[in-house]
Parts: sequence; structure tokens; C-alpha cells
Amino acid sequence: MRCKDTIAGFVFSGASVFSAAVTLAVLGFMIVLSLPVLKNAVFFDVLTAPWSPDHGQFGILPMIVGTLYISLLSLLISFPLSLGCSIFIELVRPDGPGRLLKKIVQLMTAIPTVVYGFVGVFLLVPIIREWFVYGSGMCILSASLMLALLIAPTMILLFSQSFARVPQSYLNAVDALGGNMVQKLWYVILPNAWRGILTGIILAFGRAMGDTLIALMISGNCVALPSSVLDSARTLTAHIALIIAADFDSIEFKILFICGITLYLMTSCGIILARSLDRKPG
Amino acid sequence: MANNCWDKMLKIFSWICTFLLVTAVFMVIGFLVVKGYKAVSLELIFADTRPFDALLLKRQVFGGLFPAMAGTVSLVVLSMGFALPLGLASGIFLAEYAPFRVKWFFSLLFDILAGIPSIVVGLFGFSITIFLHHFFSEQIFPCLLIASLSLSFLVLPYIIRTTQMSLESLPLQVRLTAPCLGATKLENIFLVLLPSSMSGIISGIVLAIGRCAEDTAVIMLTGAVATAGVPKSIFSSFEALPFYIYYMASEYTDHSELMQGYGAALILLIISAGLFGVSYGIKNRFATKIPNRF
Amino acid sequence: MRKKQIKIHIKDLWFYYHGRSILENINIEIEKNVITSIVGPSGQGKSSFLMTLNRLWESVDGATATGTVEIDFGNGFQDIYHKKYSLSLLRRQVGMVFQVPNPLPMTIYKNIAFPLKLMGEKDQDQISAKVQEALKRSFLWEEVKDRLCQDARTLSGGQQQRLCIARAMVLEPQVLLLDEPTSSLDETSVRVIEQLLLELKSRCTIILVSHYMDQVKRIADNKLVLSDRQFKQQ
Amino acid sequence: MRKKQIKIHIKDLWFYYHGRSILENINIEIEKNVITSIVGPSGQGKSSFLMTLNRLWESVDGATATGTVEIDFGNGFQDIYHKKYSLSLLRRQVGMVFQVPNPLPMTIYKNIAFPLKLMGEKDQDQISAKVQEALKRSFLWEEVKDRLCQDARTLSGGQQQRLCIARAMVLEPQVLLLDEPTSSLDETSVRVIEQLLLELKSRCTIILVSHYMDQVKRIADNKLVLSDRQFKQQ
Amino acid sequence: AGLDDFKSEEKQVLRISGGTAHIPVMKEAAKRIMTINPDLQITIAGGGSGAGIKQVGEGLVDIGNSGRRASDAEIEKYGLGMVKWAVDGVATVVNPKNPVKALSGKQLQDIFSGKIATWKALGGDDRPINIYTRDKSSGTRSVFWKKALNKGDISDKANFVTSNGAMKSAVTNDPYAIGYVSVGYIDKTVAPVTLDGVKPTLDTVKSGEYKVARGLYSNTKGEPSGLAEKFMEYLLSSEGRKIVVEKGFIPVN
Ligand SMILES: Nc1ncnc2c1ncn2[C@@H]1O[C@H](COP(=O)(O)OP(=O)(O)OP(=O)(O)O)[C@@H](O)[C@H]1O
Ligand SMILES: Nc1ncnc2c1ncn2[C@@H]1O[C@H](COP(=O)(O)OP(=O)(O)OP(=O)(O)O)[C@@H](O)[C@H]1O
Ligand SMILES: [Mg+2]
Ligand SMILES: [Mg+2]
Ligand SMILES: O=P([O-])([O-])[O-]
Repeated sequence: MRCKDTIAGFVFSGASVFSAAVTLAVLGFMIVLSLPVLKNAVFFDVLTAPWSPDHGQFGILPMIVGTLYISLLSLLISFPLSLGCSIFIELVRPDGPGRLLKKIVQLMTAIPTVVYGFVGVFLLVPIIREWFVYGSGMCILSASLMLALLIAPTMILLFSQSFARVPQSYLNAVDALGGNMVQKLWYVILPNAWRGILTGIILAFGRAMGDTLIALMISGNCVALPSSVLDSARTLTAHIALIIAADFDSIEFKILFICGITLYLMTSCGIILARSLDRKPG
Repeated sequence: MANNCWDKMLKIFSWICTFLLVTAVFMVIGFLVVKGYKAVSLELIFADTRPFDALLLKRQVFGGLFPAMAGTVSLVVLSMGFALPLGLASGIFLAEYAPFRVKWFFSLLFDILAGIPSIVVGLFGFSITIFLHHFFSEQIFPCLLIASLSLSFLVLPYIIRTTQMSLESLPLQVRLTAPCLGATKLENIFLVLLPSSMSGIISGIVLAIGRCAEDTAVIMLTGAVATAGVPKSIFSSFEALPFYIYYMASEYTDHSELMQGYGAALILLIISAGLFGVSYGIKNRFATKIPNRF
Repeated sequence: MRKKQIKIHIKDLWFYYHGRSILENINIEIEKNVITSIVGPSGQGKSSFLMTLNRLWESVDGATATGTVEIDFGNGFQDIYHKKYSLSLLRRQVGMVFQVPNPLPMTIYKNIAFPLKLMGEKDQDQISAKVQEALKRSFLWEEVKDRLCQDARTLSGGQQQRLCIARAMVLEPQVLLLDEPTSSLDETSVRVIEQLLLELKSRCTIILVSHYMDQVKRIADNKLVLSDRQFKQQ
Repeated sequence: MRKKQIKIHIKDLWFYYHGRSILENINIEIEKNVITSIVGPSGQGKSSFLMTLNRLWESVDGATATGTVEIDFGNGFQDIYHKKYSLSLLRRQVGMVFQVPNPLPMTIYKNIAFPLKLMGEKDQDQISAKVQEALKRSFLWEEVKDRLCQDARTLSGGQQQRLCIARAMVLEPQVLLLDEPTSSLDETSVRVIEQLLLELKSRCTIILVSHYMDQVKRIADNKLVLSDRQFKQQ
Repeated sequence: AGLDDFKSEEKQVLRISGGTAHIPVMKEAAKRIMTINPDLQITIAGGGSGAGIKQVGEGLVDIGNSGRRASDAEIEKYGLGMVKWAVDGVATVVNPKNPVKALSGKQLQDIFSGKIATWKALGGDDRPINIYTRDKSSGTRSVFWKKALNKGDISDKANFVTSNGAMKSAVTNDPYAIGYVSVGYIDKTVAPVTLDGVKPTLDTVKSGEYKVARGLYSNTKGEPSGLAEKFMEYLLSSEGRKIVVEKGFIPVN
């Protein structure tokens, strides 16, 4: 008996030590592989220079800007939309439509990103091109619109979850005292659910930043610093997908690991932030 | 009354948001359905090969989705094969064995793992392969095995965390029942705790399967190719549905290939939605509802 | 004998959860300025009945009520189920205290001031005076006057219960619905709250759900027994 | 007067949650084959005390107990806190029933058979006989004999409570710990369970936590009052 | 050598990657071989010529295609065996709706460097020019850059695509696009642009009149052997040459 228990304990802990090691290995491996570049070119240079391999410049600044541009814009589009939808689900609560919307949102989580990318290429890009009479339609705006759709369910589900977690007794109190819906939202729900909302935003932002296919397929992938939302741009993730075919010994290839490290650190910071918000008692 | 006016505005705002979102989603789905439903047929999957021959692997399918679907299925099976035991064991460890600090640190790590962009996981898998190829064996290439290992790292945190959370959310009462009757820790876990939290765990697993089936970025870097036929061994390259869609979207050469792209996108959508339905059904079946009571 | 004066007319009231009837064809009258107690086994629909009197069931999933409930707020009987009837207005006139005390996550002071804020009251002096009065009337002032700025959730159970009564009273409702206000309280707290209710009676029509027969005997003027979806007056 | 015979010696027992002491320096004795009831205000540590008697606290995060608890299972007093003492053995001898009924998510039959399975009992006839006996003794047999294969969670509250008692009894424990076994039950169920406990007394040493003074008066032989981290015998 | 050679082969995998211009021919050949002998598995990936040379050099694939000659350094480093099996050109292409169908070499350079930014300046619509280009790994790009652009700059505003196929469909979908593809890829969905008076077609490439021409190569590590060798032989056989013609390239003698 005892013996079985001990063995099981070892097996379980071994499994999780291994899984945890994978997380660290991903970072460690990338750092080791990018060491040669880090040694002769300062990390800072790589982060600030433009990308022009023909001229021996291997900076990833345009990709960092592109990543931030696209993901921030998608967040900007998606946030009010998601907030509205979660208010619809949790607060306005029309009987049928409310539940239907929730189902639709849950279903949205199951739509593959490549499908969004595919529809983006054939539906959204031509519309954007003809609407704005500018560029190819493969641009930051198109990618952000599709990404906004991709990250909306993350936010809506987290928002409505944190709305729902506001104790029923608080809501009952406001109801019984004759408060209306806006007052309920303003005085009770938002003050109690803001952590959840912030967590939702951070996770959605991470999701937008980490997505490869939508940006790769519909943002145009040009390496210039974008100046408007109708400009084409390249994200770090798309950059990795595009350059992966390069010569393994070239500097270009090694720079990929710096892209990877950058992405890793950015999303990890987000996660740590989200967790530190989540854990504190409300 | 001013009160009511604010209320109305909030309602209108939420209705507009809902309308926009639902329209957008239906545009996406509707676009695929309208354009793609004609393409969906046995021919789309098997082209000119007899389905029976293809399924028995007697003949290769060219110009159909069968190899890509077979590739995706093998990917899912293999990566779940790696991720499931590892994930369940780790989840159990975190929920039932780990001391507080260890639990805190490990679950932070797993959250980070869940947040790592899939392309970075792919990059990791790819560079591991190159590394092994150089220093270990010339016979190691980007292949089905590598891709499914990388995918399993991608979905591992989902399985771990859902297992952990469903176990942890069991009330103390349930947790103490079996020990009180003389059960050992292991008996308690396998006879009571796991069965009681099955619904949560299964729906986590189904979501992980969905992720394996849909992820493109990882396999793009670890062995998915344009043409490979049905994978013959875990050491060969493979086709996969999501990669096929990506490939067709950018390099279709004629109308019929484009239609195949639509068809493939629709089929992948249906598969993902089906998996979602399964997980939803499971959740509903097991869920105990707590009504809102005063 | 007391002079009988009616405050609430309930006619043909039905109440359902998800189509399952909880209350059937209720026709009763509730007297003004007395304590009417409602007793009956658990799960019969006592709490549900209270919710029909301030339309709170409208916020509950799956709940439906039909029929008419007419309350006389000084200008004749009016059907509170009428579409045009303002919910906020109704709920300010019909205060409610829940079985489990539900302080809002703010300071003690703000909890009591909250209904005033909802009404749009701006004058801080006014508010402060009313808060103080409500706390005094609910015998809570002495215990909390030094800690008005502490979170209300740090109060003990009995204090929280009195806080909720004070909060319901600050708007001077004409009807007060109390759902087992003394369950899970110790003897002394129970007595204090009963005392409070007896004092309130002069200004308020009180409807009290209670499990404790001794309590009902002590303070109730009328007693309604709920069983089999119907009331039996005693 | 009854002849006093001691079943449990508790010496210098301390109990902590996350380092905060709940019970301090408890030294008491529990008589054999009588019902000892434990009363005291909520949150004082009654449930915690029960857990010290079968070391169940070891499965609870943050709980610690020190001291000695000696139980005489027929072969002299033995310290159950001794390292070598087998936990499974202990818990089969010391049955426990929780305040909230906790049927396992399986059929009624399997719920009762579960402890037998844990003991390694394989003989199906044996098991079946024991299950039936336990259900009969807990006055549940008549109500469930036609639905033994239904999920135990479909039983009513009172039935679940009796199921849990039956489950605790199937191993014939010498000590039975009951944590408010009749809270939230209706009058009739309460009486049935009390009846059951009185019958059990001849075979079992029963320790009963209860909120209800009338109940304690009705069935308890000894009464221990817990307050301020200490017991006061009465 | 013909298809029959493959019949006797055991269960094997042949990995091919690299140049994307080659893909249609590779796919067709693979299809025929795998139909004859279902035990064989031929996998084809893109990536571009650079990737092809690199991967075959590292031993990651059996055949690495390239749309340019491997450099001497590459040949030396990896000991590559090279087979040239077709001649091909790289054509500038625009959308068929675009009225601009002829450009001078200078104009082309100015367009790609970003100096000419709208089609209006060239007699087309008043819309900005959307440049599409390939990444550094592409053989098509390196030939185009050397021979058509005279190693002139390519604007950093250019959109990137990852293969000849992707270039073609990008230009098909975008009425204001300009890009370059292998001549073999040209069909009615894209319009070739006459460069300095010479229209890029199979004939002008063959005759040497159209300057932006190149060979299509398949590289192996060392001399080809085994299945790879048979595959190469098949490409150069009469049946293989027929496939090359069918897919729009010029077979070598
Ligand atoms: N939100 C809900 N959805 C569905 N059914 C409900 C809901 N709330 C209560 N019920 C059911 O309605 C019936 C009446 O419930 P109610 O809370 O009014 O009873 P009660 O008389 O107040 O009981 P108690 O004395 O236990 O508070 C019960 O059978 C209960 O199960
Ligand atoms: N798991 C736990 N972690 C930390 N503190 C706990 C835990 N369980 C109980 N406590 C605290 O320990 C004290 C004693 O709890 P216990 O459940 O033993 O009280 P009780 O006398 O059974 O009360 P009741 O009559 O309400 O059941 C309480 O103050 C409680 O808040
Ligand atoms: Mg109630
Ligand atoms: Mg207790
Ligand atoms: O043929 P390429 O893909 O190398 O241009």
C-alpha cells in the first residue's frame, strides 16, 4: 500500500517536473542558440535597427512595432465590443438572445485561426482595398479586424465570468434598493470585476500578439515601419514563419531566436501581471 | 426619467455590440458555407481514388484532402498520446501532492507555457530537430513525431490546468469522504476524486484536441509539407488540414484548387465545431447546476 | 381590538419557477402597520412570495409571476405589476432584507448612504444625518460609530443583519419585507432585532418570514401559514 | 447509575489552522457505549475536534494537531497519533458522518459497498448481505430497496444523511463521529435518525456534534461544551 | 528510364524541398511514381531555393531544388551534385486588368525601388503601386534582382510572399499589384509585362531574346544515388520531359 503510494507520488511529481522543464527549456534553448548574435551584436542594436539583410542590417524594430501596432489596434476594436457583449450576456439578459449569444461566443473559441486568415484573404482584404482606395488591402487594419474577432471570445468569456462572480447578494441589494442597471454596473459590478476585466484584456492581448496565421496571411508582411493603419506590416510571429527557411548558419536565422525570446518575454510578462491581479483577494 | 434614459443607452449599446459581433461571425461562417458547400463532397476528400482503396491505404490519393485529414488525425492521436498521461499526472501532482510554494511556482510556469505563441513552440521544435540532426543522428528530420511532440507541449498546459482546477474545485466534503472510510491517498484519487471531476477534465481534453487539430504555426515549422501522401511512419513529413488551408489560400493555381481550399476550411470548421459540441455536451451532462437562490 | 386597515391587496397571484408552479391562486390582504408573519416548511415558497411584492423575481432566472398586487402608498391602491409602474420607485417604497445579510463591499457609512446616492441625493449633510438616524434606530449606532469607515463586511453576523435593516429603512419605505432576519443569530441579537421591529411597526407595514414559532408568537400580529402552494390564515 | 467505562483518552491535545490555535490543551475522556454530545457556538472548533479523533485533519490543508489520543479498540489503549499506527485501520474503526451528507457519485448500492471494497472484500454475497443489513439498520431499506442502482445523489436530504450513516456503519466501527447529522432536516427525519442513534449505542461509542439543545437533551448521555478553545464538561 | 524502374523499389521516403518554381513538375512526377508504387512516399515542400540548397547540404532532404545555380562556395562546402533539367525565365507580372503592359528596364527599377509610386505615372489608374516581392531565400528573386533590376534596391514597402504560387495568386487578387514569377507559372490570371520590348514567353526565353532567364536545378548531396537518382533520371527521361513541357517550362537536352 504505502509502497504504491510512494511510487505514484514519484511518477506524478516526475511528470510535472518534466512539464515544467519544457517551459524553461524553450527559453533556455532559444537563449543558447541566439548567443552568437548576442555576443557580437548588442541585443539593443537588434531591437532598434531596421531589417535589411541586403545591407547587413538585421534589426527587428519594424516587427516589434508591427506586432504592437496590430495587437493594440485589435484590442482597441475588440474591447468595447466585448464589454458590450458581456453586458448583454450578464446584465441586460434578454432570455433567449442572451443565452444564444453566449453559445455563439463559446462556439467562436472553436473557430481555427487559419479559417479567420482564409476568410480574411478572400473576403476582408478586397473590401478594405476597395473601400479605402489605398494599397493592397493587406494591411494592419485588415489583420486587426480579423484578430479582433479572434480575441473577442477570450475577453467576453472572462468578462462575463467575472461579472457573474460578483456575489449575487450585492446585486440583490442594489435591486432591492431600487437601483437601475447603469447604477448596478457602475457602483457594484465594475468595482468588483475590474481585476477580471484587466486579466481578460491582458490575456486577449497575449493571444493577439502570439497569433501567427492571421498576420502572416493578411497583413502584407512588408518590413518598413508602418505609418498608418492602411500600411502593410510584419509581426514578429510572421517574421519567424517567413525567415525560417533561411540558411541555418546565417545571422538572419539566429535573429529568429531573438524574435522568439522577445515574444516569450512579452507574453510571460503579461501572464505574470494577469496572475498577480487575479490572486489578490477582491 | 433620467435614470431610465441611461438604462436605455446601456441596453442599446450592448445590443449594437452583440449585433456587430454576431454579424461578423456569421459573415465568416456564412462566407465559407456559401462558397464552400458546393466543394464538399466525397471527391473533395478522395479525388478520383475509390474511397475504399484510400481508406485501406491501397492507393494514394492525389488532389484530395484525404492525406491531409489522415495527417491531422495522426497528429492529434500522437500528440494526445504524449500530452495526456503527462498532463494528467502533472495535474494530479499539482492538485493533490504539491506543497503550496511548489504549486505556485509550477502553475506559474504552466500559465507561461500556455501563453507562449505557438510559432515559438514550433521554433523550439524545429531547432531541437536541427540540433539533434547535427549532434545525434543524421536520420532525424522534421517529421510527424517532432511535430506531435511540439504540439503536445502546446496543449500540455491546458490539460494540466483543467485537471488541476477540476480536482481543486471539489468540495472538502467529497475530498474527505473516502479517507474517512479508510481509503489511501491513491485510492481516493482514482476511485473518488478523478471520477467526480471527470466532466471538467474531459472538456479540457476535448479543447486540447481541438487545438491540436487547428494549430498551424507549430506544424508549419516542424514537418508539414505541401505534398506527402498519407504518412507512412512517424518519421516522415506529413500533410495536415490547417496547413493545407494556409497553403491553398496563398498559392492556389486555379479555380478548382481554390475551391478545395474553401472545402478544406469548411471541413476544418465543422470538425472544430463538432469537437466543441462534444465538450459542451459532456460538460452539460455532468454539470450540477446551482440555481440562483435568495 | 385594532382597527383593520388594508395595505396590500393580492389577487389571483400565481408564481412559477421554470413553469413549475410554486404559489397558486393566492388571494390575501395584508394589514397596515402591523407585523404579518409567514411561516411554513422549508422550500414551500416563502422567499418567493416576498419577491412577488417588490417584483424582485424579475431579476431571477426562470421566475414568473402573474396576477395583481395592489399597494396603497397613500394615494389609493395601485397595481404594482402594471407596465408603467416605475421599478425604482416601487423598490424604494418596499424595502427588503434578505435571509443572509448582504452588506455591499464598501464602508459601513457608504452602505447606508448607498440608497440615498441611488436616489440622486447630493447634499452631504442631509445624507450624514439620515445615515446616523438609521443606525440609531436599528440600535447599531453605539457599536459602530467609531468605525463608520471600516468595510461593512468586517461586522459580525448580527451587526450585519441590523446594518441591512438600517439600509432598508433609510429610504423610509412603507412596506418592509424581512426574510428570516434572525436566522443564525445568537439570542441577544435576536432580541435586539425583535425590539427594533416592534418599534418600526408604527411607521411600517412589516412582513416577516420566520422559522421560529416562539418568535412569531412573541412579535407577530397576524400569521399566515404557507403550505401546498396556498396560504392558510390563522 | 451507569458503570463508567472509558473508550477514549485525550491528553494535551492542541489543534491549529495555519498556526492559529483552535483547540488548546484538551484533556478529556470519552465514555464507552454512550452518546457524548458536543455543543458550542459556531466556529469554535467542534468539527475540528472530531477530525482529531480519526486523524482526518491530515488531509486538510494547513491543519496541525499535537498531543495524544488513545483509543481502546479491545486490546488496550493505543496512541493513534503514533507514526506506526495504520491510518486505514484507524478510520475503519472510527466511522465519521459529516454535517452535509456526502454521497459518492455512484449508485446507492456501491456507496455502501465502497468501504468494503477498500478493505479488499471480494465475495459478492458477503458484500450484498452487509449492504442490506446496513440499510435496514439505518431505516433506509424500505425506501430504497427498489432503486439500489440509482445514483445516490438523487436521494432526498434526509435519505442521504441516513445513507451516509449506513455507509459509516457497514464496517462496524467502534467509534462513530457525527457532525450535526440532523441539521437542515425535517422533524420526521430527525426522529428517525435519533431513533437509529439510540439503537446504535449498544454497539458503538457515539460522539455527536449538535446545535439543537432539545436534541441533546433527548438523546445525549454526556454533554461537552466547547468554548474559548476548551471543553467544559457538564 | 521510365516509371517501371520504380515498381521494384521497397518502402521508402524521398524528401524534396526548396525552389517553388519547381513544385508543379515535382508534384506531377511524384504523383505518377506513387501511383505506380504506393509503397513509395515522396514529400514535397517549398521554402525557396536557398532553403533547398541548405537543407540538402545538411542532409535534411534528399533533393534540394533551386531556381539558380548553387554558388561555388555552396557546392564546395556541401559537395553538391547538380542536375539542371529545365530552362525558365522570370517575368514581371501585373494584374490582367492593369492597362500597363510594357515597361523599360529603368521604369522597372524605379518601380521596385519606390521612385515611381503610382500607376498614373505609367499611364494607368490613379492608384498606388503595390509591390510584391520574395524573401532572400528565393532563387526567382535573386535572378530577377540580378538580371532585371540590375541589383537595384527593392523598396522596403514591398509586400512579402513566400512562393511563386503565392506571388501569382497575390497578383491575381490585387488589381494594382506588380510582382515577378517564373514564366512557367504565367496563365491568363496574370499578365506578363513586356520588358524593353521583349515579351517574356517560352519562345523568347528559349531563343535567348528575353534576358531574365535561368535554369531549374535539382541538387543532391554528393552524386545522386538510390531513389533520388532514379527520380532525377525520370525527370530527364522522355516522359519526364513531357511533364516539364506540360507545366510550362523548357526541358534541357
Ligand atoms: N432560482 C430558482 N430556480 C428554480 N427553482 C427555485 C429557485 N429558487 C427557489 N426554487 C424552488 O422554489 C421552491 C420555493 O423556494 P423558496 O426559496 O421560496 O422556499 P422557502 O419557503 O423560502 O424555503 P426556505 O425556508 O428553505 O427558505 C423550492 O422548491 C425551491 O427549490
Ligand atoms: N480549512 C480551514 N482552514 C482554515 N481555517 C479553518 C478551516 N476550517 C475551519 N477553519 C476555522 O477554524 C475554526 C473552527 O472551525 P470548525 O469548522 O471546527 O467550527 P465548528 O465549531 O464546527 O463550527 P460550525 O458550528 O459552524 O460547524 C473556525 O474559526 C473556522 O473559521
Ligand atoms: Mg427562503
Ligand atoms: Mg462544523
Ligand atoms: O523558386 P524559388 O522559390 O526559389 O523562387
